[in-house]
Amino acid sequence: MSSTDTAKPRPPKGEPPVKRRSPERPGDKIFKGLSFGAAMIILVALAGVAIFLTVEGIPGLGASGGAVAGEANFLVYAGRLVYGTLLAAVIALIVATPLSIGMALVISHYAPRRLATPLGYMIDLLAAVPSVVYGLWGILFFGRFMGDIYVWLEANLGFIPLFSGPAATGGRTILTAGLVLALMVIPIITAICREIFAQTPTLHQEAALALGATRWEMIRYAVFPYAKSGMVSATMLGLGRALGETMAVAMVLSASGTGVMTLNLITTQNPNTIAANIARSFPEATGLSVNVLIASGLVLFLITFAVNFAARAIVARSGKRLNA
Amino acid sequence: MKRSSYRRYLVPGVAALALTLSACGAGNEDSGSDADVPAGTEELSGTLNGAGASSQESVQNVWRANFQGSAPDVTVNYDPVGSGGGREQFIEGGVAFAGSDAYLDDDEGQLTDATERCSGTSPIEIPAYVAPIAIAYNLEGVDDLQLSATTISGIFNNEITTWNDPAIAADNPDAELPSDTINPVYRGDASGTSENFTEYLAAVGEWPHEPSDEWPATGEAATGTSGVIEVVGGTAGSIGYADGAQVEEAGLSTVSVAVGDEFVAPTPEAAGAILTASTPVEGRDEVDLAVDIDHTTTEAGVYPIVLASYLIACQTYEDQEQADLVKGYLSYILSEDGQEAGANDAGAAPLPEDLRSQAADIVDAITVG
Amino acid sequence: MTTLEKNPTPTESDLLPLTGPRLPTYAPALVAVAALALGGVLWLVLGSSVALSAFVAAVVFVVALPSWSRAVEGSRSAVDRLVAALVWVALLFAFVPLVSLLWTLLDKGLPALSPEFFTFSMRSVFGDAQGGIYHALVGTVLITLAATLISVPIGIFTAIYLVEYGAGNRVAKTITFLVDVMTGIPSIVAGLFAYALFVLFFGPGVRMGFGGAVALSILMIPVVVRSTEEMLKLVPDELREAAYALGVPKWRTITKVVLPTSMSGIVTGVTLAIARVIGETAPLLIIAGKTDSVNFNLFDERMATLPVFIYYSYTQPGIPAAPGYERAWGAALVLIAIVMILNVLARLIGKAFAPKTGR
Amino acid sequence: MAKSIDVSDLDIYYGDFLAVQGVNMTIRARAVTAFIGPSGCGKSTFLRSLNRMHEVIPGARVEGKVLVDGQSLYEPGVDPVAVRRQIGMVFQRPNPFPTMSIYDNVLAGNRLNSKKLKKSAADDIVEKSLKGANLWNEVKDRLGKPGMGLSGGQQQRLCIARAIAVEPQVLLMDEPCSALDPISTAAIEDLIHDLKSQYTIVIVTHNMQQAARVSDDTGFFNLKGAGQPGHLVEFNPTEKVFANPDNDSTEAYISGRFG
Repeated sequence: MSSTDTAKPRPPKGEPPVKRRSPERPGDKIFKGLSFGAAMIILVALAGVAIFLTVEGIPGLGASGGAVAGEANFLVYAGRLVYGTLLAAVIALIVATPLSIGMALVISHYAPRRLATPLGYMIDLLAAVPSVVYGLWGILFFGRFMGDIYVWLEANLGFIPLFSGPAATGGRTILTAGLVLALMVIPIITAICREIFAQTPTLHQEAALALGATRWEMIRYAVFPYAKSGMVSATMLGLGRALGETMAVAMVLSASGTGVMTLNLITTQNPNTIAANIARSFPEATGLSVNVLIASGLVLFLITFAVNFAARAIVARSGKRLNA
Repeated sequence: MKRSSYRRYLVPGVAALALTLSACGAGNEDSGSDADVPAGTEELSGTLNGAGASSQESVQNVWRANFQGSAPDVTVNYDPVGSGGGREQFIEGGVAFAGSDAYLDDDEGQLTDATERCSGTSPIEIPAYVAPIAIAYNLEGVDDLQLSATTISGIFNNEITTWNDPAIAADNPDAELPSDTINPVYRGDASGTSENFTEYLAAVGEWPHEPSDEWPATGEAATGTSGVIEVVGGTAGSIGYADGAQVEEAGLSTVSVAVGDEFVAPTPEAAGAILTASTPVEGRDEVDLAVDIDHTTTEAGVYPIVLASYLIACQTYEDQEQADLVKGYLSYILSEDGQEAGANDAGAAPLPEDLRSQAADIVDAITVG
Repeated sequence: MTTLEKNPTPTESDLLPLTGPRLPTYAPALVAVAALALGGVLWLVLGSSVALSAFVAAVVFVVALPSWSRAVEGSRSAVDRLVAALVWVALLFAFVPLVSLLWTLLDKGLPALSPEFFTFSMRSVFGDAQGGIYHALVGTVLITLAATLISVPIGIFTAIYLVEYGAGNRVAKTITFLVDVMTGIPSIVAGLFAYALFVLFFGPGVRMGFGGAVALSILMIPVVVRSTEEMLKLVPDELREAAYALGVPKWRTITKVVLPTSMSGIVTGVTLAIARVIGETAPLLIIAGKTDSVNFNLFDERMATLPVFIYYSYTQPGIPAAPGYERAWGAALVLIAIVMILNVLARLIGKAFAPKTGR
Repeated sequence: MAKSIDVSDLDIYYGDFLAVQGVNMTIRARAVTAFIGPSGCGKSTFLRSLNRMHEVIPGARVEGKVLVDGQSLYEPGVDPVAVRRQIGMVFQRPNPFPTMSIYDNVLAGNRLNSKKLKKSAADDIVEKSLKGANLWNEVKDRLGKPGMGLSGGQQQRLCIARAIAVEPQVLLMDEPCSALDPISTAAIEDLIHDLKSQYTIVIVTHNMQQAARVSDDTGFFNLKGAGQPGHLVEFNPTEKVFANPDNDSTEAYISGRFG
């Protein structure tokens, strides 16, 4: 494309002053070079990350024994961690998505404007609360609070495998971690959903209302169809954040090594997540264990990438459909 | 958009930033302290980096504070990255000294690597921080729990699951034990505390697992010493093991452990006493004071579950400044004042006098090479 | 009209009342109060836990109001009321923990704050001696500033390339794809990468603030690119064409027309990106390390930062532990305050730079 | 089915701002009533107050009475949803639901009201409504296609079909032709003429010829002055308004000497 964009009328031959007449042209070239260079830096940086992860991670793929925390091989090791990572993220999403959509609706459609604006500000602020703060709160306050609930759950709903216990009275379970993650992604999903809801064309909303729709019917007929793809991608972005979150989980979750694969959400025996496992094990890791950890980082990278990519793809596809 | 409006925001911003930066040093950083340190410390300057066991963090804080107090131009850093990380960084030359809960060995070739790092001379290893590993518990109405080694390993291996188990009752004839479930708490992250505790269990209890820095059995996992204390303190019926000084600080009840015919509480003195009762590791250079802790000792007044954490350094450094700093800092640690400060402010067991002077001599011989 | 045949009872339709029976306007409030009262009874009289009582109250509210509405107003209104009740309850449920978080932070963090807390470092501080976060503040400011200086030009220029030059060609598509990939890099992986990179140049055990800035940049660049790209896309093509028609070269069109038009959005995006990375812990833990003393040099030695300070103050609180925890809460409060100030600043700057429309 | 509307002393506010003041009129059943007047004089606002659509805008409220066949729209017990169900509306710009097909667009209102609609009944309604909107012949072969795929005029007629599918008694049209070309406009005007036999139609238009062509009664709205609320200047049969208006300013506006 460089030929088309920078193509400029050639100055007539043998007339040097003409060249001097257009001092902007070099500026154009430099500016384009700068912006292209910046884009290339991203390429190089990403290539660097990818090469680093692969080179350092590959030796870990064949590890066995102590380096993979006593698991049979890397696949089993990573599999358990992936299980925990996904479980925590799924819990987070199951809780966060409906709450976020509800909150976003309140802000965009239900609350009076005087309330909606500060609510919106607050959500934006909460989206920027550092994860280490969530971790601190989760461990010193929320976990203990949840501990009592787990005892109750075990006593009253223990017949459900999810709550069969024995309950972790300290509350540092995968469920607590999932709930803290949910809190962390709620502001993200809410903020995006709110934007999308607010962008729903008034025309369509009025069309529905003029047909005699109740507020909810209007939302269902005019807002949700329009916002569907955006809601999905918001959720996926939230999922991406939940998957990669490190410190909050590392601080809140009581998991040993690679954790256990269980659906029991309230015990002291918990699955572990990839990111938390890296943060927790990296300091004591030597030799091959480091490679194993980096390889697990590669796995996490691939998962989050897949999620992000899926989100973008959904948005792109529906964007095309709407414009068609 | 007019240019002036950019400037309107830019100028005060830059000015504010410049002000902040020019304000410079922290309010407390120029104050000296009156700690007694070996002569010549005041002239030292530079940065000394150490890294390693988190168990040493609190005692290192005390030592660093006192040392920096009398050497204002020196900054000593100690990254509590963990023993493994500390040893690795030391071998790679990233730090001048390391703290490690286990002495160097050649299972992974680390002793050889360390010798190589120290220009071919044996690395110095000093058990500078010896502290009891206390078994903390949270059980209302029971203050002085006494347990034998077999019972402890039974509890932590999930064989003894309720507090009124006959085995516990036998050790505590006078206590009123409830029928609550025992919740054993362990370190979920790899740690020297787990390693030393499992060594003890394997040596004296009926413990089916190998000693390891990764906890082999089940229970509730917690991260770090503070995590264990947190969980034990917050969960009724739980029992866990953690650094004695911090357990005591947190106000948790501790178990007195059976040694011979008596039960010994986890005090620094009782823990320090084990160094004399233990045997040096064979085949080490004379600067390498690594010892094999004898957990089976029956000597009176010795607490058998201890964490012996080493300071690892070189005999020679290529850099004059580094050599001086290491020498100065370690000399202070091994001085009587340093030992006293460690005991008073961090709950570390003072080294037995003969060991201390031996170590001080070794450190005195650190040279530039 | 044909409709008359289709509709069996046209007169009924004609008389379709506008004034169907409706619940009084105070109905939601009444039900809410009743539900809360029930929850209160459960909690205070029957001794249920707070959580259970609140849950019961919420369920009662969500069930009772629509049921009443169904009996009086019919099913469509009932569904409408059900959804309204649900979204408000969702708001409450999500806000209670968030408010609790902020409250806990204020409650535990405020006592730690004092002039000394901001001007002292932790050098030579142990036990309950007065220490402070000055060193961590300095580190956080310097590292974040450096990360911003790296990320913003790269990010904005990349966005310019994508929108103004690339516009759909294969290179631009690839870059867009890669930026998406980059948003997926877990922060800890960014830290590991920065560490590996700096070990290549400076040897093992390297710790420097600049490394942290590089790690943060990797997290920050995609955010800046994304937001800037969106903002540039919003600039109508008519503006660009108007500039071209005046004979303005492309790069001047970009710097004089496109960028100023979207400046408020870009500034907001950048500030939010800063707020996003200023709280990152994991990468700084690995590459910037930990120290107790003030360090102004980004390129030498360890540098303390607020998130790392919080993390270590919690995990290694020292003996006794209470002052350590207090400092952790205090620092967390300060960190959040910084993030919030940045957010508010972003909005103000956004407003200040926004093209004046005269409205 | 059509109903007449009586408006008395109606004031419309946005927050504290009085937008329209003191409107009195009677809109006859089975007739077309047109509102004309300069921009910003409150025609659309007034129109939207007839089915309580103005309430969509936060802060909007009304004082005075609007009676539809004797039933007040602003009684405390009145459900705006029921009001809009019976008083349909067509907007300035065509706004078919972008995610729905032509078929679903027509049925959107019916689907809201009855849970189950038999396929045959639904087909009937779609055909009848599209025929009613003079669109059937153009779209009968592509009912499953998106409504957004139609031309602007077709989209607007689709919106009319959607509005009449729920069999309202009044149809409000807010400048329904302003976004359309002359041919589409003519089609809509024809349609309005046809619909008049069954519906009460109220239309806001900027086009005086259009008002003259389609309406039976015409109301002229104007501002009392800059910053003042809009008000109804004159309300009379269309022929009278255009031939011999009561008010001078009406005549000035119609003859283009306004201002």
